[in-house]
Amino acid sequence: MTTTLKALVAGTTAMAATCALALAAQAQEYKIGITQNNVGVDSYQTTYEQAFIAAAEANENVEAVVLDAGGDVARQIAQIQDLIQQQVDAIIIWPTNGQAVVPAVRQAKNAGIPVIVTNSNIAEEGFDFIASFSGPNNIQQGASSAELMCEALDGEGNIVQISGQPGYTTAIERQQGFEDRLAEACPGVTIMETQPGDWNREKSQRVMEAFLVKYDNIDGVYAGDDNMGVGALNAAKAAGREGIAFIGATNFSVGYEAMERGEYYGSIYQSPVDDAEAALQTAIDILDGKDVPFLNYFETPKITQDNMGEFTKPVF
Amino acid sequence: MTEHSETPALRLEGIVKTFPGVRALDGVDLEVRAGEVHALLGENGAGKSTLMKVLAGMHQPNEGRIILEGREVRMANPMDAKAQGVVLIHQELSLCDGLSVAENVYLGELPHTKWGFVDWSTLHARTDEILKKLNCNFDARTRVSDLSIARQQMVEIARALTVDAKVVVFDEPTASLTDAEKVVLFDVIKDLRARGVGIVYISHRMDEIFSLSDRLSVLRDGSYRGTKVTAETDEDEVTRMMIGRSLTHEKNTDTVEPGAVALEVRGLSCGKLFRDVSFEVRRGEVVGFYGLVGAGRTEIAETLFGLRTPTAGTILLDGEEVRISGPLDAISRGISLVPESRKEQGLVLGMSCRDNMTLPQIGDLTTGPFVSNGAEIAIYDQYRDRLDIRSPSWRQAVGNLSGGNQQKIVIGKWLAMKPQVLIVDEPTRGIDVGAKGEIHKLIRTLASQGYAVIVISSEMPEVLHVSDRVIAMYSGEVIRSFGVGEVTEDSLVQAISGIRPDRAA
Amino acid sequence: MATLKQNAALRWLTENPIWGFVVLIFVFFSLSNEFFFDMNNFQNILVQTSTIGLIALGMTLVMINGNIDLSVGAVVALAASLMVDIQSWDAFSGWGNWQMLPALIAALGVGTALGALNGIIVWKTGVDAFIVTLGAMLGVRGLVFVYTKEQSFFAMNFTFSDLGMSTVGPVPSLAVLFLIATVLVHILLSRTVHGRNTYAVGGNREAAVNAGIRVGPHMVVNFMIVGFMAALAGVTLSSQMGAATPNLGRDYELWVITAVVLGGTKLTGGAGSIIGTFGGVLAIGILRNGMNLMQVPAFYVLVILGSILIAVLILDKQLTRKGVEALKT
Amino acid sequence: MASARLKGIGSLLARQGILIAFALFLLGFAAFSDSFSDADNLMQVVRQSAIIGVIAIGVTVVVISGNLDLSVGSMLSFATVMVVDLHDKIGPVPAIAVMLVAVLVLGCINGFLVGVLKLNSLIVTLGMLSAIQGLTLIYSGGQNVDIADQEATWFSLIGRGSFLGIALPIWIFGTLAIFMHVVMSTTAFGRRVYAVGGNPTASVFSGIRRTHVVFAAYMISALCVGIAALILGSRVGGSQNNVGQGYELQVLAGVILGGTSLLGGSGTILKTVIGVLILGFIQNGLLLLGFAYYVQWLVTWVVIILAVWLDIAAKRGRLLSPIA
Repeated sequence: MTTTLKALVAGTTAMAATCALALAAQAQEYKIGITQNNVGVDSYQTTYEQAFIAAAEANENVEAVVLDAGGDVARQIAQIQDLIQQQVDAIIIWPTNGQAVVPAVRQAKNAGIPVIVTNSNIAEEGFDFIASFSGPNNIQQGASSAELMCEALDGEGNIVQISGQPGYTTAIERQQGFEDRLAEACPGVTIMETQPGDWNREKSQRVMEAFLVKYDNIDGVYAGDDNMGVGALNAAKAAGREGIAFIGATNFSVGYEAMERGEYYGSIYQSPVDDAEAALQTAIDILDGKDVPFLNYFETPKITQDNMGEFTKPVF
Repeated sequence: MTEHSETPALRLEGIVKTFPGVRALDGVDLEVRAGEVHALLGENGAGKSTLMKVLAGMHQPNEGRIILEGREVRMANPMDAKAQGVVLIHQELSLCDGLSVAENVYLGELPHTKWGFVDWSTLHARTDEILKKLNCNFDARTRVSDLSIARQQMVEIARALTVDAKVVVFDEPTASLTDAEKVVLFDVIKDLRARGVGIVYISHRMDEIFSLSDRLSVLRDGSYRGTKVTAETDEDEVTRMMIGRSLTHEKNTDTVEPGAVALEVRGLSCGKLFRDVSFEVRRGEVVGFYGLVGAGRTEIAETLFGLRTPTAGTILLDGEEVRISGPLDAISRGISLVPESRKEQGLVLGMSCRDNMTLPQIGDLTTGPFVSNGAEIAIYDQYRDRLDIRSPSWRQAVGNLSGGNQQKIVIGKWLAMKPQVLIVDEPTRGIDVGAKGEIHKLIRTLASQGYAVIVISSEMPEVLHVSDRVIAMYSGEVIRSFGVGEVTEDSLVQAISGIRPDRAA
Repeated sequence: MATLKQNAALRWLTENPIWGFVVLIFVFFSLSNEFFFDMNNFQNILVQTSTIGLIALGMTLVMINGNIDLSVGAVVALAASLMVDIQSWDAFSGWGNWQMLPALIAALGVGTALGALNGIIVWKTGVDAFIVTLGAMLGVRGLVFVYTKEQSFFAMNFTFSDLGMSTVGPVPSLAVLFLIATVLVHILLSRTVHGRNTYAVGGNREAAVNAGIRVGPHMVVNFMIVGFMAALAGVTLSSQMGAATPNLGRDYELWVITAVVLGGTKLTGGAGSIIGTFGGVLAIGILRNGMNLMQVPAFYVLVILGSILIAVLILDKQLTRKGVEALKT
Repeated sequence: MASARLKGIGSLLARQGILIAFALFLLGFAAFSDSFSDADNLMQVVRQSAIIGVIAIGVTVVVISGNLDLSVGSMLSFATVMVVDLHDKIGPVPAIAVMLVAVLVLGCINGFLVGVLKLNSLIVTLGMLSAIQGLTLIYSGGQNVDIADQEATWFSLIGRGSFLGIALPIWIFGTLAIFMHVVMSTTAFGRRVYAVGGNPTASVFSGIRRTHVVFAAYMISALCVGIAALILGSRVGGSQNNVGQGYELQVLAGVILGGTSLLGGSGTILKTVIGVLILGFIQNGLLLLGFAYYVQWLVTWVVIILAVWLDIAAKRGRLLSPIA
């Protein structure tokens, strides 16, 4: 009882605090709303949010309205409508689904509010309605991972793939980029099977355990992010299987550490801080009337055991 | 008796109905003439309810014919029966709380327009008309959950009047009615009779049967024992037909010298349920509580057992004032309650006989952390023998036993607690005659062994038979307390109708 | 006479405590946020709650029946996928905007059919509706993934999403649709024979059987209605997005049940009303919208919504309590 | 006589249908997949089922007492995040202790709301599902938590170690299952739980403190979640905030498959174990046979309904329900 009560009190206090904050901030110049995909589901998104808030606070010309869709497309559309209702100057959206948000984005454009897509792009049909995309190139990331895999296996071998949550754009794009590039660059590497790990380390660990039983000839594993990649690594270690090349994406600190130990081949370095700051800057530039490239990719380099010294360890 | 048409309204011929392992009805005949009240008697379990369910289409007979106004018919379901003019008014209320009186009266056949909309004006007009006939002072729009039990019973009866009924079956209709309401009901029945409807009237109350019925038929053990013209028979003969021997509903004449006061109650009240109740029970004494359903008897028992918090008054056990916080507390102080409803309050139907019987003391039957199988079986065996419980094994789920055996399990469960004060609420409801006698004997024996016993019953013969003293209640108040010598049926009936001795005189 | 009216009003409020709560949060958000009290925002709330709301209307019938349907979220996804996919089939490419019609028929038809399937299983097997629809919740989601092969669908034809964004006069079409559906289901429940029987079946099944109501088919009809409503919600939701994703509708069953229970429908059946359900839906909609506008952190929103659900349950218990006389069981 | 025996066999079939289905699944998978009947694989399925199984043991107690617990999924997230987070901060033993206390507090809240206030358990635990999810996120600030040096701590052994060639999670699952089975079938407490679930009113009239029993059931459920969190946290060596999402449904599916009636008063722990294992084997077997992962949901749908239907049909003595 007390826990709920405390939480309730805390919640109400937070409500009152943000309320006061919102009122006090009226005088500022740009009001920028953001609706994120699913904060809290993994550290990347959480760190992104913190970086975004920090960046917005550091800039005294910006007042940020920060919302989270909790992974639900419908809720995200509602939030876009709420942001339009509040007459924000610009909307940044991290789509829960690249296609489903297009009409809502269109609605925002019709209301005269520029929309910036962040992290994961929306479907091409929606390109007419957005001002810019800022984020990593997930297809390119998939392709980079394919190249890493090629390199690790010297162009020959059997691998398995653990993909992200089915139906989510990032997962689909990385998988697509990986498969297309792999077929092109390395026809000698065969993907024996793909199963989703739902961005979840434990789920990924279980999937890998099943793979290990089923196949005794796994040479490499591609995971949609390092969180899942480390899950797969755990499974292989527990089963005593060695000589498997693990390649992930979105380098997490656990992946970075595994690389340090020499257990993990490589990943794609992607900083949520860069991601968030780029998105905010793009929005400000557009509001300032500056010329902004339509596809505003930030760098997501390959990171391997060899070059990891060039990168700081991810904070998440 | 006036002569009506030659063909009877209803004739049942050789009805046989079997359930797995039981022959519930064994070739039953019954003839109900148009314009007569035909009483149907029999002990519980004699097959009355089954017969009526066959008649109302709820059961299909295995053999036999149902002849309605000279035509053989088949009742496929209750609706079918009703459409053919046979209406059953249930003993247990079968109303829907959330709906209005009108909707309940016309349940399953709401008048409607062609688009399926309820035709409210017709519905309410028709219902109000019926309610007026029944002298009910509530209207068709009233929600059933706002009505008292007695009024709900009237709604149940109102259902019978929605169709052009040829035969109406009343199953214990007066069980929860006040005397004033009974008068109205009897007027309704007489009115139906005058309109040429055949009425089957099931009741345990001999006075009602003898004042109301034209003829009566008796069932025993699922078979037909004969029909008598009411005016030409008497209670004794009917009783012999019902139970196969004379039963003397004598007053208790044992004169055990009562001991010290075990339980005393002073000015006990609980909200509107009962007020200012005072009485005492001595060791070796059986005190009977008699009154109508809703008079507050059960609620007193529940208060003594710690299930209700009294709003005023004191309870003294062996002269010491106690606050009973809950059933566990009551049990530890030596109070046991055999509750009113065995299925809802007395038993866990899915559990075995043994587990049910040892439930209140399961915590004490342990060796180490485990329940001792042997101790449990010993208790079960002891009370199975003592109460003559018939069950294939202690493993049998209680839900599979007959009502009488179920009741014995509940009684056994509480006897096994060796209580100081034993409260039994409706101890013989739904129990066959033989077992009834045994339980009465058992209650007397317990008293003679020094237990203080409270018996709550709605059956006057039972109360008179087992009690040393009788306390009559009406509407939450104790009207009068009778010693064994001074009680008469008349005075008791007056008391439970709220007539105080001073005014009665 | 005046007191009688007052009593009636009081009684209405004790029977629909949720409306008191709706007024309370309405006033709270109106006073504490400048953007809340605005016609456009009210329309937003109606559109945003229409998805949950439509399903809740059907769920009310099923729950008054004493059943429950946990599979509605999956049905939303299946109907949305069918709606978006079928309208882009080559077979209908010559139909112009009419290509939406076969898609609509298929989506609503499949939703209704799955409702019927649930209902028939409940009726014929006698397995508890909770278990039957828990199975269906998994199974229908499986069907969605089999059908979509894990892909999202996108409607090439913008007319479809324009429809979702369109207005009737000044009011969004989806809000109008939701309001009309609410009125229709209210009429169905309060004025038709089927509606009144719904209470009878849930309140006292034996009495309903004895009165000749065919309980089995009756329940199947209500399952079909909730299936239809869930499919309709899937269609309207996909029209807002011009797309469908296989994960659509996750957890919706929980929010729908929450809304219906907040509205005063008893899980044991026999009691409840559309007016209450509408209040429950609005309560959730207003809370979400208001907290969005006030930027309550998402983490706290979860705690607040959960706590409110439990708090309303406690309040409801207090209102129906019998006081000191009650039996302590 | 012969027909009676035949009927007996029929009812035995129906009553033990779940076991037969279990055997059929095993045989089917073994016939079509080479690696399925591999001892390592079988062992692995049991190990993977251990987390759900441990929770299911607790939930079975709650369900036997006539209630539901849907909050176990988010409670698992909460407990796992907490124990992993605290591991590096205050050491494994204090971390485990604090986490167990925390989940027991959550169990207390459930127990208080359902047992004492007698609110509907479905709705209460639905509300708790959402509230605890929020609490987890508030606690962790939305960040993943990790144990930095997993090789160095004995905590890692809980989920990864083995004893006598059998993985520790299996030992924990098995021991707990046998222990709770014994508690439920041979102690006074167990008897009271069955009584309260079978007929709450009659239990109170028999002097059982229903409040305490329901309260205790929720505490057991919470404790089981805590134990499952130890396995999960140790196995993964880290945790996400939504790690337990959806577990409540899998757990409930296992309990239902095991034949425990949601009405309360019946069911056994060992049958729940079988139910959970069936789900595990379906999942594993279908994957090994190369079906897409979502096919298992379709199979689960059919299996759950068939299993419960057979169970009910056996009890009422006829296949179809008598409802008109």
